[in-house]
Amino acid sequence: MTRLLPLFIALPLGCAFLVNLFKNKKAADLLANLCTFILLILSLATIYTVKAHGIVVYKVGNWIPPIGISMVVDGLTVLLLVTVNLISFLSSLYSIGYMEKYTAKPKFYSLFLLMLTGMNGLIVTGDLFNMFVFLELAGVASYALVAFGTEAEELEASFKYMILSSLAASFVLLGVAMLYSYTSSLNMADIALTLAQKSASPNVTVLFIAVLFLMGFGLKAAIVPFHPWLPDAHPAAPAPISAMLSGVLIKALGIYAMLRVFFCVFGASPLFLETLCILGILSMIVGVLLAVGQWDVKRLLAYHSISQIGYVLLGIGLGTPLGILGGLFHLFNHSMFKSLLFFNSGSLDYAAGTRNLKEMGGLKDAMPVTEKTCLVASLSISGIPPFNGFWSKLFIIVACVQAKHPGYALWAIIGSLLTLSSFMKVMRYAFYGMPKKAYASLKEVPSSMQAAMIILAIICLLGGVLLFPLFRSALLQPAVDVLINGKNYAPIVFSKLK
Amino acid sequence: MEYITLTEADQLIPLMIFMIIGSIVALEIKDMLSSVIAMGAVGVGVTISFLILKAPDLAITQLVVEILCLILLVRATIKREMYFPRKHVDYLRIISALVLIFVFLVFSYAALRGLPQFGMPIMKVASEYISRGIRETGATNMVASIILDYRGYDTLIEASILFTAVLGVSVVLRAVGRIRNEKS
Amino acid sequence: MIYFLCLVFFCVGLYGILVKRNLIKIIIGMSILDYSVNLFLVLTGYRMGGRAPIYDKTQEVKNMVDPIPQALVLTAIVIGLAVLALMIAIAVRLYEKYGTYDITEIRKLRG
Amino acid sequence: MRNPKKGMTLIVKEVTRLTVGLIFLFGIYIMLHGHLTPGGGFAGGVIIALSFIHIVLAYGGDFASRKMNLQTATFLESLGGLMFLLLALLGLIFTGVFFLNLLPHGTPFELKSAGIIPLCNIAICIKVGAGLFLVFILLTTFRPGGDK
Repeated sequence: MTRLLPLFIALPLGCAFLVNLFKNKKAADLLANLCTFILLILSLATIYTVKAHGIVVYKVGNWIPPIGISMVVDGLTVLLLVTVNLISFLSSLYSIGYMEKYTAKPKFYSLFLLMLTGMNGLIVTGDLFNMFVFLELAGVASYALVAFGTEAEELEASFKYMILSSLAASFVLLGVAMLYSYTSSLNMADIALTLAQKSASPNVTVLFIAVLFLMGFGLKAAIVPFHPWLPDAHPAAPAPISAMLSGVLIKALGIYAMLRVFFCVFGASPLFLETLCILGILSMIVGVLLAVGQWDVKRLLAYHSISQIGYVLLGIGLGTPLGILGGLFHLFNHSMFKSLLFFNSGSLDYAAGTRNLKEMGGLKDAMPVTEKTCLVASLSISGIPPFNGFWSKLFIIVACVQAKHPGYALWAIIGSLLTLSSFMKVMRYAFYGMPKKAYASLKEVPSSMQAAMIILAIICLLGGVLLFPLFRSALLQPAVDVLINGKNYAPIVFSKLK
Repeated sequence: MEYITLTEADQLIPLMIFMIIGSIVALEIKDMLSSVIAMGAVGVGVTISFLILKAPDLAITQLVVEILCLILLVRATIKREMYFPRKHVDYLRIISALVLIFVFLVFSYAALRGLPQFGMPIMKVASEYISRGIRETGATNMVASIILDYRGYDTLIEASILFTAVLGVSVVLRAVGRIRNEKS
Repeated sequence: MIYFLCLVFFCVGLYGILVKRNLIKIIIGMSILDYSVNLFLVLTGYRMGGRAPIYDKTQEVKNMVDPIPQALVLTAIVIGLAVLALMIAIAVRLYEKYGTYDITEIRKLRG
Repeated sequence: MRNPKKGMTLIVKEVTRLTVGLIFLFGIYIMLHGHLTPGGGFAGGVIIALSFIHIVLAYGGDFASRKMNLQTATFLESLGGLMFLLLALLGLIFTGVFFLNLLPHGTPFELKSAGIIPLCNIAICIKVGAGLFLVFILLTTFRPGGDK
């Protein structure tokens, strides 16, 4: 398995180069889906590898890490890998039907796979500059994908996204440059050791670098003061890409990179955790308040992404094992239900030709699959008991109370209620109510799109299973351990090299 | 005969000031073509500073990239309407940007003092490259041995980014984006 | 001092991005930002009285400058070029749709 | 050449004819000696792309697109990318190490040395040259689609 680790990057990259040469749409469908399916299997296999061998370090080019680049797979990496590859497989499945509406399908798949390469590479890498390069790869591919429809609004959203996102990348690069000057190394484990030796108390230089990273990754994750690009960019993209962007891209590029750098390299200081909590609550409330007034389905969903990211940050910012468990589990769950919701909105757009809730109505009979899956996802995102969203929110709220922050818990509950109200609006206007005459002849969407939605709905329904001890020890608990014992990251990596 | 030797810092500071002024000109000047050309001057300034800093690889690359950027930017600006009606200037935006920049600079001034002094890098990893590089990779150009051997993985991804961007350009500039079926 | 000037250079680019309303000016600001970060990286790797990191047949080379930042900057220059090309393409396409590069005229979406 | 109305004046065309070959050769030199002297695949690729762009600027778009059309450029670009990836994968296939420099290193200071580094340079050069030329051609030949 260790030898197969480079395939996470090499396979999608090679397929992306190949797909671009294809003229035939069917062949492109087949190759892209095969590629994402193999990656899904590989990512599931990493669960067992990490369980059996602990943390895995792979030396690229056989150079010992401070000299060469390393890939590091630990619990957190595995959680993200599984999430990203699961969503990407389902998105590519969904694209078979959905992308028939656009031209240049092979190019779409090529860009899709390049974005996937960027995310996989960023998650797996153990080198700071390498992380920046993958950040840009995923970023550049997503700018092009947001503008894929070449309508005026899409181009505008893409330009705005591109400017803010490149700014974020510049901040990250400046941070890497200063950190290199300060520690003379680029390997994350090595930097962590050097920083720990240099000084116990954080000085101005380290603080400044930390702020640069926080701004860079915060822009990528669309945390509230840095959010203005998200509600434009995510709705503008084609539906499978919206699902990827909201479901995994902001998490891999923003949250994961931030957690990795702050917990494993700088060491999580109380100041940082406090900042995370406050940013989390701000995102949670502002996002949901902005969402309530929206009538465009995809825009509404995009605002909810900001709000749900707030929950993840709040959970992790508490710093307690329970809070981190809740935060990471919510990260996984949010990927599932938000992707499902974007698939639903894509299906509505595909069938009814509009994204405006006021123009829809009574689609329940015409589109039973979309209606049922949308109901599951809506209940899940609002935190209604049997679904996965409930468990993670419950954990976060309980952790807030345990950590003696009942105020935070109150805000989380308020946010959840507002979410529920806004999704009741979606269900009411889109599916129930008076059927409109214009939509009398509507048909359900193609089967590949239905399949993707049904699989995600089942995951949402059974998501709580992951909390059973057997599954929890495989997927969630190792990830939590990585964050709690962030200081041990460097010693473990170096012990594996010996 | 005595020569007055200028240290690199002495050469760089005027050059930096030239670049800062050049970039302000590039941003503030009204005529678009002049603005693009001012940016070209800044790029040449960067090239010269790379030469002073003993980075010939970068100087070559920066120069050719600069030429290409200029050609692309001139293509984008030429023959296009550049008339901007004078609207009210958004003072709030300018002031908030300036305040942000001021805070950033003050903070960074304090932070920069913690870094090693200019001209004295720590070179923990780099000295290993220099002492072993020629034996281990066989390349005499250390930069080439780093970008293509020690850190070749980065370069692979970097090349893919360029590929992505080219693909993105061809996607964005395609004539028809969506297939519409006009049924309704 | 030199580092600080380099960051002033960075801030000029930042100012361009935040304040300007012409798409091309924003693109220029973005590339100024790239230049300054690249320059900063190379500055951190410079060694007093150093030599270029290339071995020579005729003489023994001591006191080379740090080659790593140069390798990183080479990568960063390419990335900057790639992003710039994509930005110009989108700006040109936007011009075709709206007939202007003014960002205040291009405002269908609200923030 | 055939259509004197296209492109720039005669003087420019004649000078271009003389210099383009030199620029192209210089690009190839830079690329091949990337591991010995400053330069490398990327700079070489950009110079080669510039030499083609030079022709387009002097003679107008139609002339160059006859010589090197979009399909070829796209194909070359993907080919360069695949070549580079394949060089990286060679190590994985034969020894199980991604990106291993497994060819003999040879004697330093000679053109044929440093294992896979020159080969990587060639792959990058093909890819960059084709890609940047493609960008330029796309931007030049882009005509507004009509709907405003």
